[in-house]
Amino acid sequence: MTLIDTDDQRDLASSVKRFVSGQAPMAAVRKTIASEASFDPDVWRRLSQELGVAGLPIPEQYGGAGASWSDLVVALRELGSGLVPTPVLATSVLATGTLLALDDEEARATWLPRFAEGTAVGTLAVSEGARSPWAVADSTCVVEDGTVTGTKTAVLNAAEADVLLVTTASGVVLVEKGAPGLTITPADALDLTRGIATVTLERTPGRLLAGDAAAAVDAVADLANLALASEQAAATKACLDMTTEYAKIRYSFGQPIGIYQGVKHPLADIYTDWALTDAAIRKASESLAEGSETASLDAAVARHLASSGYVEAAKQTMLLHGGIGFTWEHDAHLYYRNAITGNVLLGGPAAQQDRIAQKLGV
Amino acid sequence: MTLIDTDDQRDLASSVKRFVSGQAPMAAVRKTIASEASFDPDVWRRLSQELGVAGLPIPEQYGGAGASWSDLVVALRELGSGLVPTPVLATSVLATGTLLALDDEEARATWLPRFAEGTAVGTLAVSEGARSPWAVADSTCVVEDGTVTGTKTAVLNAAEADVLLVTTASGVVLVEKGAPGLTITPADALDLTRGIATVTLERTPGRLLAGDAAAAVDAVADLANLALASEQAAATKACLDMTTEYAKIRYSFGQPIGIYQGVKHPLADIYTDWALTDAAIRKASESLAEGSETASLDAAVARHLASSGYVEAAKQTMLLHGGIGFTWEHDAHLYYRNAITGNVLLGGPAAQQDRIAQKLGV
Amino acid sequence: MSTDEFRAKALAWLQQNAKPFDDNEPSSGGATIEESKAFQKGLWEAGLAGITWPKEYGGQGLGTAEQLAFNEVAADFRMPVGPFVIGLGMPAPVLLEFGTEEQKKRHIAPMLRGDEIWSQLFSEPSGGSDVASLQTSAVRVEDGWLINGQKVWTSGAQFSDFGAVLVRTDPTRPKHQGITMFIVDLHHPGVTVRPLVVATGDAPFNEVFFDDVHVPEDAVIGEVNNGWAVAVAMLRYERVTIGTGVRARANPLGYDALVELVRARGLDDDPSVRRTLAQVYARESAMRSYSAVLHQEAKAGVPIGARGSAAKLAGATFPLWVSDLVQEIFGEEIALQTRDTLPIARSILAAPGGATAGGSNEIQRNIIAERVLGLPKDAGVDKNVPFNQLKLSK
Amino acid sequence: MSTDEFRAKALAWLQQNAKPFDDNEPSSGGATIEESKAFQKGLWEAGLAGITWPKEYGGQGLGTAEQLAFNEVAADFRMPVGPFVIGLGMPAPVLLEFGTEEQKKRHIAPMLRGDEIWSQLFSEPSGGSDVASLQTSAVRVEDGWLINGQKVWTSGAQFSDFGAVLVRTDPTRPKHQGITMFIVDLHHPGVTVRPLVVATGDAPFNEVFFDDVHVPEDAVIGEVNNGWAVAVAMLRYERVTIGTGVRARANPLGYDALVELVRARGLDDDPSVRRTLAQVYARESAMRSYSAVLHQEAKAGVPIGARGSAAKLAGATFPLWVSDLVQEIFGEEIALQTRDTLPIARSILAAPGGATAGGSNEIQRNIIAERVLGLPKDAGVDKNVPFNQLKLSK
Repeated sequence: MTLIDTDDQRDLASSVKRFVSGQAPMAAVRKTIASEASFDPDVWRRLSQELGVAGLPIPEQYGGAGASWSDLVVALRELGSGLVPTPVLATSVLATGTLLALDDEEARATWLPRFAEGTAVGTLAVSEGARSPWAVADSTCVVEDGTVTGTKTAVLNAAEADVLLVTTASGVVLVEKGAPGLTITPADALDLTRGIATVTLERTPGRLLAGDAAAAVDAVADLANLALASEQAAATKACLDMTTEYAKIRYSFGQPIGIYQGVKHPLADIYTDWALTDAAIRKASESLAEGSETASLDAAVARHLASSGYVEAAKQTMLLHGGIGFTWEHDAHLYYRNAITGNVLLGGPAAQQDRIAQKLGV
Repeated sequence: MTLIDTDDQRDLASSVKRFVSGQAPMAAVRKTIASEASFDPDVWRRLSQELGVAGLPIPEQYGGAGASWSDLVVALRELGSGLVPTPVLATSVLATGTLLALDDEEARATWLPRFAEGTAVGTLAVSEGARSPWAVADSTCVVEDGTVTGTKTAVLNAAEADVLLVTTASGVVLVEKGAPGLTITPADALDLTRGIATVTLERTPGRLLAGDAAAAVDAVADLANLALASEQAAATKACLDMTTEYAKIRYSFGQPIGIYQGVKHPLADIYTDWALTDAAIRKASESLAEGSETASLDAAVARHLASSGYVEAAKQTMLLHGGIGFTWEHDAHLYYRNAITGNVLLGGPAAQQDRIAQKLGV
Repeated sequence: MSTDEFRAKALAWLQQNAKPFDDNEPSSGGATIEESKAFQKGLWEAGLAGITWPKEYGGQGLGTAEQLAFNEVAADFRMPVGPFVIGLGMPAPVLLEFGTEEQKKRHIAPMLRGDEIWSQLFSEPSGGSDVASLQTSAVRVEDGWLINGQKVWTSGAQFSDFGAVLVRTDPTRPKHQGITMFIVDLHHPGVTVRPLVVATGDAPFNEVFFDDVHVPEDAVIGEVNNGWAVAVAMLRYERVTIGTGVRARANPLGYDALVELVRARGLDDDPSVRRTLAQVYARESAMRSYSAVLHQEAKAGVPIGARGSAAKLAGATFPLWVSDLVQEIFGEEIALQTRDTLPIARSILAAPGGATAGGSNEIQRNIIAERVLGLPKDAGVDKNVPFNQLKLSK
Repeated sequence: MSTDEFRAKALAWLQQNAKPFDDNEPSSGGATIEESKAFQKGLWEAGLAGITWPKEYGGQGLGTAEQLAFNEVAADFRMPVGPFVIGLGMPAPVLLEFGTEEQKKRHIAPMLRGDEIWSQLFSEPSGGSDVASLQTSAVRVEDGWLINGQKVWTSGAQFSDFGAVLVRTDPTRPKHQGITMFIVDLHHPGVTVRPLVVATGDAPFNEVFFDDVHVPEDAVIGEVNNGWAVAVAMLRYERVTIGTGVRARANPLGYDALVELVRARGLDDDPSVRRTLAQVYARESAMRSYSAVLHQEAKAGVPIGARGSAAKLAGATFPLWVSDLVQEIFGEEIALQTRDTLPIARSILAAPGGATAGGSNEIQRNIIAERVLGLPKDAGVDKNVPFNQLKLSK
């Protein structure tokens, strides 16, 4: 099991990094935030077409790169570090992961090529509230006469999605954009870099997909955990770097604040937690790529550590920047908003711990 | 509601403080620890007879001082600060509190005068394991034909007790020292300053006392919470003072370690938590003395804060003393052992939080 | 008039002129500046403003007993005096302590009467907790001084008439020794007030820019280059102001608000949620008890010293701690900012700012360690160096 | 011999001479010193000791590949080499790096053969993490030096033959510049070794007193007054030694041990206990992954630098954190120290000592902040002051 990036992964990372600093730096992110859109379609199209990010986990037969999930993890690291708003989590992880884990060739053949080229956005509508973030067997969404009725919360990029995969007690239903009875209500999301919406379906036509929905969603939960963890750990590092740099140039009482142990020690703790988290993500990434039997466990561990560590790091970033870190102009709050959202999305802290315990067989 | 010591309480505090530094300083405590006994009977007798500590909460008609529980709290503060091994918690809080809350005049008349003069040790045998620390209605101890059968854990000063009040599903049973079928097995206690034992009763003769056992034990739980909290907060302050003094005289890299924020800040946090806890204890003490309807809640709050704060303070005391704090010779480990024991005795952290929630009516 | 009579008078006036406090209403009031001014004027006319201050400057010349009686009675009313809290809480007592006879005559009564609103302008972008490193400068000109520079985190500057502004008047002296406090007319054309948007999206503070702002010689409070002593006095008053608690119900991260939402969701059956609530209640309750202890000690003449910093630290870390707990309890609802959870999310975002206002947590910890516990002070590298030779933030 | 052949040889010898590792047995071995010496001699005779060290000093003169092959194979065996870990791990490589030809000839081979046991004596009671403030002194006498003073926290001194002792040889120079490292015969009558009882009641370390201990001129390792450089090199070797993990099952505060006790009590039904275990597992697992990452990076030639301090800090804070959690899980059982919970209680008591050994958590945090993150170093007040003018602990 190799826990350090391959040469190819290093190349991929630097391409994405270059792209982010050139095409989606924080100034551009703020422009997107100020706009109506939840991401810049041009950025997403170019990320997909020029760098092939969207298609990394999509098999070649469907127009993707046929790379491994650990390659996508590398790309997510760079995107997460810069808080780049994209539908990568919704499309390339949740929707793609679901289609790959189910057994519906028609859906795969129709949608995966469009996902890969960045011309369609997909998402998974799974949550039914904080206590039921991965609702399948216990879903209250009902399938009847080729239609689906129910409500889904916290659906990523629902407003922009061309296709929604809706979990129900009968299985996963594919619903297309603009279908009758489909209402998408964008949330007043805390995170300014993610589009999140509530989706209600009222006898909305949809096609029940072939395959074991419960197993597919369980597999997608692993992918989501790993993907989120990768974004979060990278954003944690960005917070750490930003605060470290600030501590070197900000003077207080005649010295850079980074000389004081009151600043040094929390930063050292954040570094240490980040280093452990980064290692856990590498482990999980390899476990998933190798199909190891501890893959689910490792992914949940990575997510648990990444989510809680990021919240702490982002909070400390605000605090250690003092007043400046509390201004709208400073990026600290963008990270803190993103950190909290990532912590509670697709299963909050307790749900993550429960999943670890379940996968441990406790 | 007055939250600062009265003049009488200040006098009491300084008498006990003087007694502790003269008659039971740490050197004497270590002698007791090295002996077979779990406390020095002479110290206890003199504390009771010369200072009246044992009888503080005992009504005058039974030979006590008829003072309030808040006066005992003041005395416990000084004893707790010096880790003085005495049966005060067992006798003056648990046994006395139980007898006062029940309705058995004979038991009161027989035992309270002896408790007050320090010639008899009493205790309450209530716990049936970590998950059932206040077993009454759910007790597995059985009363039959004037005998009691069952097992009680973590009984304070059982080995020295002249009388044990044993909770059973039928009520509280009074068992005297040496009764047939009574077996007391001293625990290899983590805390070197408390005698703790497991008590097994095998058809042991005992008298079922009159009064509502469940209500009495609930009332005693409040007293125990307040008493333990008072000892713990005082010991916390002792740890803080000890570490602060050390930080002033211990030099590292040419400066006293107390100049480094890595030492200053944890000590400031301990001070802050202690200050809040001390205030909470004062509030609980007054609530109990006034019979306020929030008395149970306030006592549980005080205990919860005191227990967790003491564990942290004692741990930091060991850590901030470096290698020296890890030696047997240093007192830090005596406090840490006492802190952990107080944290888990008579209901651990979760039980304390559950009690707060229950009393809040959540 | 006896204290009891005074209390009765105050109660009668408040019942007539103020709305009783309602725990279930948001605390932010919503009175206009004009309404506030009118209310303050009424208070003064009723003999309820400047209770302990000398009559010659517009005060009532009464004692602490009357002040405490008023505080007690007033606690039950919502008084729209927000715009005056800073002026009467900080510059006014400082003027009484350090001001010239003329300054006191000129300003105290108008403040009490609601005619003058004041701000305090100390903080600068490059300063943070190190207030004395301020760079806004005043140079001597004919007939006074010319001020240039920038202040930040100024509350109420947008509707203030005057500011107590801390300025560097001699950069060749060590940092604490070249500072002067001025009274500045904020309506001066060289003063620009700009709202400062914070993490929550609100703009509760301002940035204030000084561009060749001329002030006369008699605008100095205290002495030239002795402004730090004046500022320290004012910060002491500030700490008293900050220490005054907000009602629990008003805090979305407090127990009362949380338990209501927990019950509405039926989460009160969940043992871990119950335990979390218990912990929140315990700490919040202890914070209240500690405030009460300090109050009673102050009344009893026990010096509080720097122990207020422990209350400040506890108050600042509390919402930061609860911020994590509510994510566990309410999960994705926090991220969605529903009607119920929006106040929580905003409080989470505001918590780091609250921790920073009035000195960071690190500064509070230093104060507790040094002044309460008596640990040695860091020698410091900037005490005796001329200011213009110090390293400063850009 | 190819690496594979070497691996096969090592495996064959170990299968013959060592017991396989059993996760369910306590790790503390229990071999006598004589058994350890015999085992070490056997290892050497089989060509498995000093694998990468020069043949001329008794080593095998092989490469890293062979060393790694041996480590891999040996991980599955319980080898009673405890008494030699320090000597071969620290003084021996330091002698190879800094020693004279004679010193190497005299000591390396006997260590490898199991004939000489060595200790490392740096720490002093007044020093703590500030090792360079050591006060044990050596003064020049005819034919050598006379050592007086006290060392502490010395492992294995009671059965050691030699010690690498750090001593102040010139108190008029700044602290780092007047230190020399000596080889001291611990059987010298002026050396007194006294067991040091720690918080748990065990005595895993010693205090060592030097009372007019004479050492010859050629007992100096490296150069006179250049001992700090030698010590830094040795501490670097120490960090490698400490980093080598103990098997998880052996740690009573680790997940494996805890889950067993939880199951035995049926507490695995309790959601909050399950969540606690999940957190413990997560952090422990991440610590293992981080070690693996550092290992793989080292193999790949990526410099580890001071990142080992993060592993040390995580390893030190882990049991301190779990100490609190087990009190919640097992309640009064911890205080009663039952057969099951005694190891937990002892580990709780040992955790602060473990955090202190090899540099306190505060020192590790400084190292991470300064050497990994590049934050500015505290100027320090003691760098250039003559040692005898410094303030020291009593």
